[in-house]
Amino acid sequence: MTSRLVDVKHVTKLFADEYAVRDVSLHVDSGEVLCIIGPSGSGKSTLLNCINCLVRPDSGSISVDGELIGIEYRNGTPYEMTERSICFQRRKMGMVFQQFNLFPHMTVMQNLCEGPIRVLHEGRAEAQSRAASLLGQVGLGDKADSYPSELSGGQQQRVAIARALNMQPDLMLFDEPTSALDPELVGEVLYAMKELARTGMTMVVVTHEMGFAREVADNVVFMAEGRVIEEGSPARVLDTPSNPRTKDFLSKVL
Amino acid sequence: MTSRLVDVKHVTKLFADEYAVRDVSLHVDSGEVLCIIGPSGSGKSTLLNCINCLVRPDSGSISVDGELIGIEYRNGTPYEMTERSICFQRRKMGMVFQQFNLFPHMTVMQNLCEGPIRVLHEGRAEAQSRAASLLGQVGLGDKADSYPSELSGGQQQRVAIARALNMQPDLMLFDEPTSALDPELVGEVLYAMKELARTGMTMVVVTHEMGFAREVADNVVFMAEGRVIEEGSPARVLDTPSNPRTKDFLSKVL
Amino acid sequence: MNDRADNVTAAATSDEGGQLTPGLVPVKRKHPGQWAATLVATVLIILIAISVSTNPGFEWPVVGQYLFDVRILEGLLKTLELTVIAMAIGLVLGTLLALMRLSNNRLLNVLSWLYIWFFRSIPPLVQLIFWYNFAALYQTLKIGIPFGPSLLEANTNSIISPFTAAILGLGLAQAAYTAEVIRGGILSVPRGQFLAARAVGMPGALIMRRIILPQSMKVIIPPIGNEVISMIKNTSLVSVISFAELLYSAQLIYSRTYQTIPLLIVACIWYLVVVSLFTLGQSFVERKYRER
Amino acid sequence: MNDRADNVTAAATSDEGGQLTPGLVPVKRKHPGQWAATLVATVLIILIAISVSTNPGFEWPVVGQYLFDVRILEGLLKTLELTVIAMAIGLVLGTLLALMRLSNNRLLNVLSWLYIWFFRSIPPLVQLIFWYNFAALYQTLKIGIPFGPSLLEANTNSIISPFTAAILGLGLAQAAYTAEVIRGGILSVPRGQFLAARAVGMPGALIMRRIILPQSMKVIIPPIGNEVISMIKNTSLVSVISFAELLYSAQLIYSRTYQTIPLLIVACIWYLVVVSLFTLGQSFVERKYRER
Amino acid sequence: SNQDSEGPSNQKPSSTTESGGSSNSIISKIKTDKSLHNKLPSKIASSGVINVGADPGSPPDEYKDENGNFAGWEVDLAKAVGKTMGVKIKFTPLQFDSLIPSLQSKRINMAIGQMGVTEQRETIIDQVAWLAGNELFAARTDSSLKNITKLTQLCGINVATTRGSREQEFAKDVKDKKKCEKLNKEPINLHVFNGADQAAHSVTNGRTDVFWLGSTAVSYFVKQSNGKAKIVGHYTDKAYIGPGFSKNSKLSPLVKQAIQKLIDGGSYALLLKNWGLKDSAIANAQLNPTGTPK
Ligand SMILES: Nc1ncnc2c1ncn2[C@@H]1O[C@H](COP(=O)(O)OP(=O)(O)OP(=O)(O)O)[C@@H](O)[C@H]1O
Ligand SMILES: Nc1ncnc2c1ncn2[C@@H]1O[C@H](COP(=O)(O)OP(=O)(O)OP(=O)(O)O)[C@@H](O)[C@H]1O
Ligand SMILES: [Mg+2]
Ligand SMILES: [Mg+2]
Repeated sequence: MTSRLVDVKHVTKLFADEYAVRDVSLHVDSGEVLCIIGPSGSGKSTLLNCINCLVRPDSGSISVDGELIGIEYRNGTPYEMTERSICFQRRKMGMVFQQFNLFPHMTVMQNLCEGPIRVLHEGRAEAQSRAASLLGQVGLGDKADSYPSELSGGQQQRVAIARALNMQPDLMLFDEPTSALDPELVGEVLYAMKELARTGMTMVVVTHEMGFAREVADNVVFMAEGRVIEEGSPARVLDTPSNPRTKDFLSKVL
Repeated sequence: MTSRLVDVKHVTKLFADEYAVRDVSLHVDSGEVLCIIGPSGSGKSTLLNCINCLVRPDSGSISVDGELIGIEYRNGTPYEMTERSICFQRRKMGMVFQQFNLFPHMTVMQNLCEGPIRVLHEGRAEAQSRAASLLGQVGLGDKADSYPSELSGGQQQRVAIARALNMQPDLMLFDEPTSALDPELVGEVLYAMKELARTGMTMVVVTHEMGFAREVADNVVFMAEGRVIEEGSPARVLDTPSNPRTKDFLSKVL
Repeated sequence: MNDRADNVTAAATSDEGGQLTPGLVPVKRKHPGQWAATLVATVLIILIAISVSTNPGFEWPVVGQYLFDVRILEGLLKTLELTVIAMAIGLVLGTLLALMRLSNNRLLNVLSWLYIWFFRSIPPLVQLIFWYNFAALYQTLKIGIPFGPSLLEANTNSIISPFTAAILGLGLAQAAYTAEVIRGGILSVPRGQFLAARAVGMPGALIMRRIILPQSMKVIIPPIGNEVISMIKNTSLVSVISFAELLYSAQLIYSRTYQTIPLLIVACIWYLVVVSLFTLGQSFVERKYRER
Repeated sequence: MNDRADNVTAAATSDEGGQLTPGLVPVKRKHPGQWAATLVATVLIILIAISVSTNPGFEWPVVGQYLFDVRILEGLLKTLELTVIAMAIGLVLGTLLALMRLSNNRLLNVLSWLYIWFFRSIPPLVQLIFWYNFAALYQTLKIGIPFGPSLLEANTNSIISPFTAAILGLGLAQAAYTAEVIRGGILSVPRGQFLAARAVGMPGALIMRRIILPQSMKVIIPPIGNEVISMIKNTSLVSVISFAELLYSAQLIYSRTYQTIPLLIVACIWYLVVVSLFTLGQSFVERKYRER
Repeated sequence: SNQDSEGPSNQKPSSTTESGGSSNSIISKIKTDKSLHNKLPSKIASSGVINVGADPGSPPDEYKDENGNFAGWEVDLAKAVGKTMGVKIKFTPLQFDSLIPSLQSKRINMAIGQMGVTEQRETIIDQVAWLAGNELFAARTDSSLKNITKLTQLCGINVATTRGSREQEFAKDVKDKKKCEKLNKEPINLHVFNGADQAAHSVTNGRTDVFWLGSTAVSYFVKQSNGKAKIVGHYTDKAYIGPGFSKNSKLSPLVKQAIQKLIDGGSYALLLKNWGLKDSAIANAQLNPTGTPK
């Protein structure tokens, strides 16, 4: 019944002759949550960035909702898309970064509405009312007029999530959303993400929070050295890893 | 048999009329490891900074090895010391920061030797040979000529520890030394710290790593809102906390 | 261990606003030296002020006489006008050049580099003379096919008025300097901001305008302040092509009356006023951008 | 779920250097427009070069005749000398002023502010005239007790030579601009660096010299580059006190021979050479400081 | 910059009180010569304006008066020439550096600026001689210098002049021929300033000992100095001064004829008298007088 929302096929990316991502294939069905785990430098961020084409793969294809990302066919030949066309495709995908990356010169409300108003050309009133309700959902209804610098890390990250959601994406990408947070602030962000997963949002989450992966993920992917080493249900990958590298990694992190 | 190395008495520090540290007293014996835990903003860093006088307390006294820090008596009256005199006192205390704060324009070796040569006026050969052996101890014997930007976070933090140790301090202060690290890099830094504790170094460690506290600390202090709320052996504070705030905090972090 | 736990619990049990046990309060360091120095400095400044105001060489009555002279005021206006327009050109063109310098397009890159190299090298005096007398070299400006027929033709002198020449000479050079400053500013914005804006689907131009440039202001403003203040005074170079701004207006008067010093003081007073007002405005804008 | 796990395991089991399954490889975007534009730009530049080199108005033979004229070369030397010395004064005094501006000492703060305000406001031309003509205002320089007897007395003109006046006029003003740039640079170094250096027991001066200033270079160099290039050309202002640097040497010649344009070109060629060499050096230093 | 445009009359010359009427009334009485007017180049004839570039920084040759209008004896002569030709004179203030390029770019038809006539300059531009100037020396009132008539008297002292002046060449001549060395004296220490005001100023404040320039400028300075400076000698090597034109200009011979007309008609003498320059008057206007040195 579920349909394939994200389809990654044989994606490879090199940085200066070093493989960052190496022949990775995976897919995410609509409404599923995929967690990607793995050691530092294993290419998790690069893969995520390939999905919304912040990084262009060297080879391989990624399609979201059946549409090829960053590639267009002309006369049967695949061509790289212009940056401008990719902008349109990115609007369907929300992204949350490790370092929040809120716009520091804008209030929370302005952060949330910048995209909808300037990019989607929505009306201000419409964008703001949706923003207000999203802020309410992540528990920050009273912070609309604060500046990012006035918020704690956990609050900032929840604003970042709301900002991405206010673009009404089909898919949410998270790159270690909690790893820049103080331990006691991690909980509130994970809670917001769990709530989001419950609403049926399709999510790809790079994370080191094994508890979260176990609880929320439909699938877990373990990457190392740019490759997918192991994939499966959280219970299988996290509790009975078959690959020695997975075992080694989990023993360090858990 | 052990002697009091650090003695903090009724230290209070306000930032703009807000208490950052509020009437805190504690002491550390020579060779002991004290871990300070507590939520964000509870004044842990401020307290640590007071010990080596990076922050001057508004009232209260701190003595290290029997010597008052930042205060000198003249005709029986306590006066604030000049910054220059405090420089001399700081040389007895090594400090490791959350953000490593290595000097990015210097090689690892230069980072380690800058203090001994420029501040302690040691000979270059002497400082370098000790630096080399310290780098070996933290497992970075081959990185002497690397620049900080070429090292991973965990390696940088170990360099920071070696840099502090190369000043041959009586006391080491750590301010969340692992919280800016990727989870799998945490282990190597904690290992270096454990090794250091085993050599009998007196340490004050602000940390969120409860496992480390439990294993290495002689005493654990829980702070909240600038005060010491609870203090005692790791087992007592971490496993059977008496104060509800401690319980609440530990429930979030563990 | 127990004694510790006990004595701390006592402190912990005292309520929120509870009495603090007063610790040692060291006597704050006095800075008698600083007070003495302040006194000396103040006295010195007063002495200089007295010396300056009583020295007959400064001819204060003459200063007073010319301070609000209509020629001086007209010159001041010209100075302001030139500064504003040339700086505007410098900022717009400079931003463009900075973006070209930072773009991945090799051609734009090289062109921008060439422009900055050339216009920073040629003294503004020469540029002014050159633009003013462009006609000596090219009597008519033609738009047309190289070596072929020309489509549009116009007398150079009629197109390049003295004012145009002044604006070109000052503005084009300023753009080269400004480009370097803005480039530095753009590079100072964390890359994450760019990525975040991209991830929201913003196209490049919008990212620059809404996200990167506003944030680079913090770094850009102080050196641009320097540039504006330089420009206020550099406008005096246009006197070479018959444009009488503030300083040249003063020079025209003293070259007749030989009251050099007082008239230079008149000019300086106005420069001080203008620069002070500008600095005030700058620190206001700076604070606004530094706040967040 | 199983089909997934399977197909991935297959990939995972292939060894380190194992064959990659080739994915879709899109055709890279061509930029025919860019090539065309490059061509057009190159042709345009060549056309301009031809036009410039064949235009009789530029009088290239005269340019050639004077390019290595001893007066021009002497002027060039003076320009370099003045630039180096004035810039050295500007850097040293500017660093001092920046540190004063950033110090907690209120007095130093205010003094530095006053200095920067004053010396940025007064046009360098006026400062040059003022220093040169200091003697008109104060015939003797005395060091002594205010209103009391003087201890040391000397004729002003004998102390302030034209060279001294030139150096004072250019260097003191430069210090004010440089101070602002350096202040920005110091503020750009993360506070953690300062704390870390303090924690190692380094005293303030050492921290500045070894830790903060080297790191602020990255931010300081581009605007200081601007300042140096400005200075190279601003030295021409000293002509007002009869000091013949490069541009004035050219002016002296053409005011005799009336060959204005070719002699200005001679000056420009040298300016281009000097600025190019400097820019080269700057980008070299810049790269060194940006590396880490 | 349009306010610099002026008709041939409507204001008084600033610094004269001698008989003969104001410069403007003298100029207004000058009759237009139709034949000259008819010979004007078509552009000037159709616009009825001659554009004159003038460096207004050298009184009393050309400067801006209290009202910001052009004044000076060269300005008066230019206006008189305009009246003779039946065209208006439009003055454009230009510093020396852009005078020659502006002639070459045809921005201006004629340049005035106490321009000495030399052979070398004649190869670049046309010059019409309209005055034969000499040079004066001025020093501070308390100076011990007096009766300077020979350049060797300047050996070893600080002398101020302006760039482009003949004085620069004379001093070089003394130096080249080692005239001072032969007298066992130091050479002339020449300071070449950008403008007369700066050169004069260096004398009043003691930087230099002697201000050496064309008689018109020096005597004007002494008059303005309120007794701070005095004339200490003169050097009578008469040399022509006159307006400049682009090389082989159609206008320069006409201006020569106009000057000759003014000389013949007497208004030339009246105008010069107004500025106290009777002694420097010439009898024959010349275009590119050959054989003028320096
Ligand atoms: N922009 C880039 N330029 C060059 N190399 C890069 C770039 N981005 C990533 N890399 C390299 O690609 C490899 C994979 O990096 P990536 O950031 O994707 O790993 P990661 O799994 O996200 O690690 P982390 O957990 O540290 O974020 C690394 O070796 C990294 O150094
Ligand atoms: N330099 C400062 N100026 C003003 N307020 C400060 C300063 N440093 C700390 N504070 C304030 O003092 C309080 C205690 O801060 P401190 O950094 O000591 O907490 P902490 O326990 O170290 O927190 P964290 O776990 O986030 O590091 C906070 O409210 C903080 O905002
Ligand atoms: Mg990553
Ligand atoms: Mg802290």
